[in-house]
Amino acid sequence: MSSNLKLIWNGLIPENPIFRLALSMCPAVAVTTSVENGLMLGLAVVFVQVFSSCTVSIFKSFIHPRIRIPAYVIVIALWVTVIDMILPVVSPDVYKKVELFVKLIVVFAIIISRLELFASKEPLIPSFFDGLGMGFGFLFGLCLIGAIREFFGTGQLFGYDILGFNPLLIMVLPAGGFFVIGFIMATFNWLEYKITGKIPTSGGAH
Amino acid sequence: MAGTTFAKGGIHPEEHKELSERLAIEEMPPPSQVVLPLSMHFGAIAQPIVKKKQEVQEGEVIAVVEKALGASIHSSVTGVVKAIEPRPHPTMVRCEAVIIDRDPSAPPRSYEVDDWRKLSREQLLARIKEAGIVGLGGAGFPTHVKLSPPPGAKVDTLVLNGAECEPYLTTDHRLMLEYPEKVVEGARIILKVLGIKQCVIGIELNKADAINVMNKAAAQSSEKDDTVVRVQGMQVKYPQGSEKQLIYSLTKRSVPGGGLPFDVGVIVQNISTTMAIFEAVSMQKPLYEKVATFSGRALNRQANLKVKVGTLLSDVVEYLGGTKDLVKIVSGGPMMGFAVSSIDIPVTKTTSGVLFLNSSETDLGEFGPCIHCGWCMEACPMGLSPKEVGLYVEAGKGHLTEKFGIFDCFECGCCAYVCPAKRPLVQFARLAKIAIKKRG
Amino acid sequence: MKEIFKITLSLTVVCIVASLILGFVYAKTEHARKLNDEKIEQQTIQSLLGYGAGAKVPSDLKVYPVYRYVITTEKGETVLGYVLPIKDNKVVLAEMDLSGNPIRVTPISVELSALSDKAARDNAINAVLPKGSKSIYAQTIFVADQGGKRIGYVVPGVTQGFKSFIKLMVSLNPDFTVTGVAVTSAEEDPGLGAEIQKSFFRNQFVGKTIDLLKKLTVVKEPLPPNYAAALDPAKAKAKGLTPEQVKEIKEKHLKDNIYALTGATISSRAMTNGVVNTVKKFVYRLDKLNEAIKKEQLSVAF
Amino acid sequence: MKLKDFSNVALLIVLPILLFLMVFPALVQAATGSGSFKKDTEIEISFGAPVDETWAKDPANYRVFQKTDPDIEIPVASIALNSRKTSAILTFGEALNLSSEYEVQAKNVTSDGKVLGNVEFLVKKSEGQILFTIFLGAMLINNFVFTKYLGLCIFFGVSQKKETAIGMGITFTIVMVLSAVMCWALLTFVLQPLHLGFLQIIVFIGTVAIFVQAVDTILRKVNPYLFKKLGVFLVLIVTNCIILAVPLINADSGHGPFQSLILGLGAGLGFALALFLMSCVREKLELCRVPTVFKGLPIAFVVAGLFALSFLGFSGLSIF
Amino acid sequence: MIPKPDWAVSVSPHIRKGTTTSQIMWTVSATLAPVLILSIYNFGFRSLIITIVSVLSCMLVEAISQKAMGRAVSVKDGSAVLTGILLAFVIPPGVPYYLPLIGAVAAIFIAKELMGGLGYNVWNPALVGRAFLQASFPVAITTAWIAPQQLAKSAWDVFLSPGSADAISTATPLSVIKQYGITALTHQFGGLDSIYWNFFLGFKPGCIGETSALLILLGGLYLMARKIITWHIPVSTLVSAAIVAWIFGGQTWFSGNPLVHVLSGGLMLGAFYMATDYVTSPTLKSAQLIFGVGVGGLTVLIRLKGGYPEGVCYAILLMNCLTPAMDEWFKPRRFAPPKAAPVAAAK
Repeated sequence: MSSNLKLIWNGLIPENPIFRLALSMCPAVAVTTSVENGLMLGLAVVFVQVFSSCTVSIFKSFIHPRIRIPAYVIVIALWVTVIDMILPVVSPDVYKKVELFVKLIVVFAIIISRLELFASKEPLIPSFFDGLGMGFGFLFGLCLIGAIREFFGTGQLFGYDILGFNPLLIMVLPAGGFFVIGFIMATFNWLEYKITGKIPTSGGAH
Repeated sequence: MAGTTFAKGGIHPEEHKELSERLAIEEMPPPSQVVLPLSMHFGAIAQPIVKKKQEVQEGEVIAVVEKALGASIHSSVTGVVKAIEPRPHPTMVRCEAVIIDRDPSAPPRSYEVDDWRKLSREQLLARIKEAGIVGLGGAGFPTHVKLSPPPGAKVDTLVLNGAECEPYLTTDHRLMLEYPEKVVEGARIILKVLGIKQCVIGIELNKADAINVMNKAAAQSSEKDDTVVRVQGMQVKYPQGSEKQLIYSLTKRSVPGGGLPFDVGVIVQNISTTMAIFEAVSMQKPLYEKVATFSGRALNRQANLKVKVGTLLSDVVEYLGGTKDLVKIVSGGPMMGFAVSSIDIPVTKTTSGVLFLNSSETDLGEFGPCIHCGWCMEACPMGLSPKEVGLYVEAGKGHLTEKFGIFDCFECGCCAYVCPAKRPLVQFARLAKIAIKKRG
Repeated sequence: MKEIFKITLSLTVVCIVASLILGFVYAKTEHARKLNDEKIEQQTIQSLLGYGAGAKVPSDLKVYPVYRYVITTEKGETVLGYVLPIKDNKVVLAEMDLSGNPIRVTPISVELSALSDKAARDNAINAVLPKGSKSIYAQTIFVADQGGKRIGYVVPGVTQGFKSFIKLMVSLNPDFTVTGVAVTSAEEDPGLGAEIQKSFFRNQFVGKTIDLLKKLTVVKEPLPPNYAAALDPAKAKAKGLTPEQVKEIKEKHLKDNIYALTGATISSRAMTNGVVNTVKKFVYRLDKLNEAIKKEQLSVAF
Repeated sequence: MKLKDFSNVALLIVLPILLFLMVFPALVQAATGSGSFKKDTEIEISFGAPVDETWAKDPANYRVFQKTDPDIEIPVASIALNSRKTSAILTFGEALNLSSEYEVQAKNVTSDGKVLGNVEFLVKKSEGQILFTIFLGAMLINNFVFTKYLGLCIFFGVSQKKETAIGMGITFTIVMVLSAVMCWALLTFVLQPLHLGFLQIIVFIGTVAIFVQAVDTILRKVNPYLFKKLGVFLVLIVTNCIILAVPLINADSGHGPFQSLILGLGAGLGFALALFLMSCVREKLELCRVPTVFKGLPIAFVVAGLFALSFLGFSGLSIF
Repeated sequence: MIPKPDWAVSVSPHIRKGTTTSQIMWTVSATLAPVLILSIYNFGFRSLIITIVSVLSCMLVEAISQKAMGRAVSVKDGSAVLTGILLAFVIPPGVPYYLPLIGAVAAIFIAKELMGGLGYNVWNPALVGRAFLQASFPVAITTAWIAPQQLAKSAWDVFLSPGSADAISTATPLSVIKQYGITALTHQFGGLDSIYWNFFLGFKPGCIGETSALLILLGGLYLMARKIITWHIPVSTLVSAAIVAWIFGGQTWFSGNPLVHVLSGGLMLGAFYMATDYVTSPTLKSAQLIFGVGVGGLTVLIRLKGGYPEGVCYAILLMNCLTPAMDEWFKPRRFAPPKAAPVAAAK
């Protein structure tokens, strides 16, 4: 497996930003009442993460270390504003539902932490793939939660009626979102325990 | 007469005193062999000064504590030292003990009474020390030390503990009934030693006869000097006899946590100790006999026995006609006493009673999770939170319990008594203390 | 010193580059975004008029907005002002007093399409009003015109729902019979009041004439199952109901009151009141407006 | 770290704000002196002097309409006069829209048989009521953590210990209130006049970052002791969604300076409350026999879910 | 010498008070039996079946989750049974039979066993179950009421034909108040006197176990006499609810009808059986008073101003949120604590 693919895989499962690193969980509960919302915000995050990673990687020698955090914030805010302008043109309906959180991507800890930990040290290509991996990991997390909540909450998937009734409406409410994430995290822990035999310690949140 | 009581908490366990409270003190014939452990109480382990096969007299000193805090041990029979070897011990599992085979032909030693009022304070103290007297209520703190408070302390009151709030136990009750004069005289000796004038004897109201008798005795002897001995009835409530609770109940003074009674001008003595002091001072009789309650429904015959220190429980049981359905032996009261694993242990100076409990009297079930009913917090006389301590200890965080004031806990057992989940809260408290001390 | 200069420079460059990119993207997307907003509104109106998803909108169908303003004149009187599109793509401001008597008509020099932006419209109106008078925007209604004939109206309304306001739109045909109801925003309880957005509830209003509406109430009886199926196109299809059957069932229940949503009577009643009040107010005003147009002999576009 | 330090800081900052909150509605009320909503079908108006009962009880003397619907009169169903005859409650047959403005016109107001003239009353929710609604909404009803899911990272990150939770809560509330007002000022005086609304995000996050940096620097110099207590949290605050969400919401709903401040305060206190409650539960959870796979964050999420379930009780709560 | 027996060597104290956890649970459950019987009389055998389903599923869920988590199975201690009964008692009698099963999963698994089992939960399990159902099946929970037979038929008919699911579905007094105001109550349930009387006896539509103030009161008094609960929480809850209802419940201030609020809905059941849950209420009496005031006040606040006709469930859950904090704030007053503060061990 090439190292680039490994970077993507790494972001997808072993260091999944939501379930393993426990970073940027606000949107994980907030927008995941349906797969579509999760997908849209996930794509936005992929976009911002990839572009910010690349930007920072390219200009890393130019950015003075003492101002790196403000510089990163500006870079991220730049790409967030860009996607915030593009999304409503592409998909106005969904944008309405995830609008606030698209703007809030600026403060998603996952993005700035990848810039700090990876992109500021590595060359362009790996940074690109790392950004892609983290972005997809985020996307995957959002879609998984979204799918579970949409299916159990409304009996639908991607807006298509599957069951024809609402099995457990609570799933689309705030409480249900918290429960679902808690249970998915526990499942991840359990899988790790089954595979590695080690008792897992869930990551600290920031 | 409404009795006084302590500030908060407390419980009303079933008394079970009816088993033995009407039985007069009975002298048990000396056993053929006594086992005198070298550690009987608080303080250093005594060093034997006798050798194997050496002949000893009743009342002869056989072991002493030279330098450290402690009290000497006297032989309780006349006979020959058979061995000095480790034997089962009530609290220490095994402990070095002097074993003496009694000489059946030797007559019991007799003592003369002389007037203690002639003696000086120092002479009185010396006699108490010679007799090896320790506090007979519980831990057994050497009495001569206790009666020499540090120079700074301003003691003004002697409190005699006649509460006997532990269920089953009737020793002090019987002593007060049968030897009221000895108790009151003992109190006056202590007053003289301390150089104070005032003594309060606290007695629970369930011992109305004892209150009567003691009142009379106190009144009768009052003309002999200018000291005041007063009897105060107290409500029937456990742990009325605990030092801090007793002091508050009788004087409304609170001993602060980590403090001692003389911080508030009080010295507390137990009824049995007071009587032993009287005997030691006016008869020069060392402490080698002990009145103890032998009770519990597993015993065929209950009794308040005067036994020689060092008598094995097995001999006592035999004397009292054996047991049936015995599930637990408790040395001391059922609330604070400790269960013993063997019947081959001796009666010591601090044994105030031994209970032989059958399955209906004690509960051996397993404990469950805390349901936060809060009954333990209501029962705790010190205002602590036993349930929290228990939860912390169970979670392996016993070292964090100091905030609950765990060192104020004197392990009275009220919390565990009321706990519906049968949690061993006293044990948790002990573990918590150990954990804190370990962390330093 | 050199270091600080370097830092400042690099941060400045970062900022300048960022603003340049942003400005560029903003310029590129701004127009598209506005168009999109309008498109959503257009779609709602079209679907209310019966041209929902998939249906082809006739080329001669035109939807004209009519903006209503409340104007306080320089003398302190309150009058109504309607921004009316007239023939040849021109716009006038028609003022009338509260009982509907026309006061004056002022032409506005801005094109109708430019008026959809509220700020631009306010400016245009204030420009033609005498000094000292104030105008407050009140409402926009839409008039649909096909081949020079009015074929319907779309009226927005608002009503106090269970939790917050329910914004709705009602479409009417020229006889003031309801042809459609849409909920544009609501925050009712999911699973309960939020069901007002479902077609089986909204479509209960369709077909009700103004006379029926005036006495319309809410009943707490369960919705008859076949009526429910007929009201929901997807369900009707699933149940295999032919369009004729659907029509028949709907006609049978036409005079029924509104069946309340189970467990959400308050939302149902709020919605019903909202629709009825919106229509009643609109009919009252349109009457006055039509009279005024006649009196002033305006050649309105619709 | 002692709770006392925190509470002192909290008192210094929060008390004036609360005082202001209490006094402000009264000021506003006194300044306008107009009618007010009693319930959704009632309006109360007060006259300067006692009025004649026969005049006051006649519905024909009143004209009530919604500000935007001056042509459509709302019929008055009944009128009740208070005992001193200085204020009247008008009852209507239909429910009023409490978030819009109404006008009540009373013609020929008669007092002691003398006609005093016409009076107009503007009826709308008082500023105090609006502020209170915003405050309660941000703090409890739509608690940012439990119903809007904002600030979760920090929420789960610093809710393990009560002391850190309280410290964070207080620091956050202070920064929140100040930055909300600052962002409002920037938006109103800089961005909107220059038509730079699209730069919102960059400007707001920049403001917050600079502000936090400034507080950090000042505190370090002026009060190193306090800095030691609060410094840790200051850095974290920049990555908290709420700090950015509140200015964005303020900008979106066109809040004024006071409304921005109150939303910031409500959001901050709501976050502090959530943090505090969560930390209490999590400290308790430390003693619980939680299944191994749920230890740590999973159970924290379940607990947050249970909190959210409880906070559902506030949904739909409207005091006014 | 007597042969050495295998003595029990356990820690002091060696005697215990008789009451045990399971005795408490079973006693509380037993006092609810009359309520259930009245419910069967009122709403038919449906309420019995729902209660049985609820109890059995709670026991089953508890057993399964304890097995899965490797704990000792302690179904017999009666806590799951009590939760099951209470869960059934706070849902309407007309709900589908699978509802209590789902509620049991939320109550026992999520609210109790995940947190560590009996004694460790922060929220009242039965109420979490109820809130979970309310959020998941809002229609069923808000509409599945059955009119008590007493209102519909003569008492004799009731004996002949125990109620069935198709009995008249109706609205509870509280939903009538919420929708039409308190005056509308008299249209549906007769004059105020008969309202008080019927509500007190328990002839009103409502959840299975909440209708009869009388039987709950009797049960509660029995529990107080047995010293299983104390007066603090029930009394402070009811009094504060009454006061808040009196102040804010009417057209003007201080004109509300406190009695209707106290007697309707689940306030009685909540005050005596839910809020008094040892595990989820504060331990100290002073804290309990505040807890009760909070429950009563929030209940009426939600009823009058909130989004639901009934507020007891959420009021108790909200106060449960505060319980850990209150347990921190309210510590028992120590007897003679050390004079000088001990040197902080934390250093």
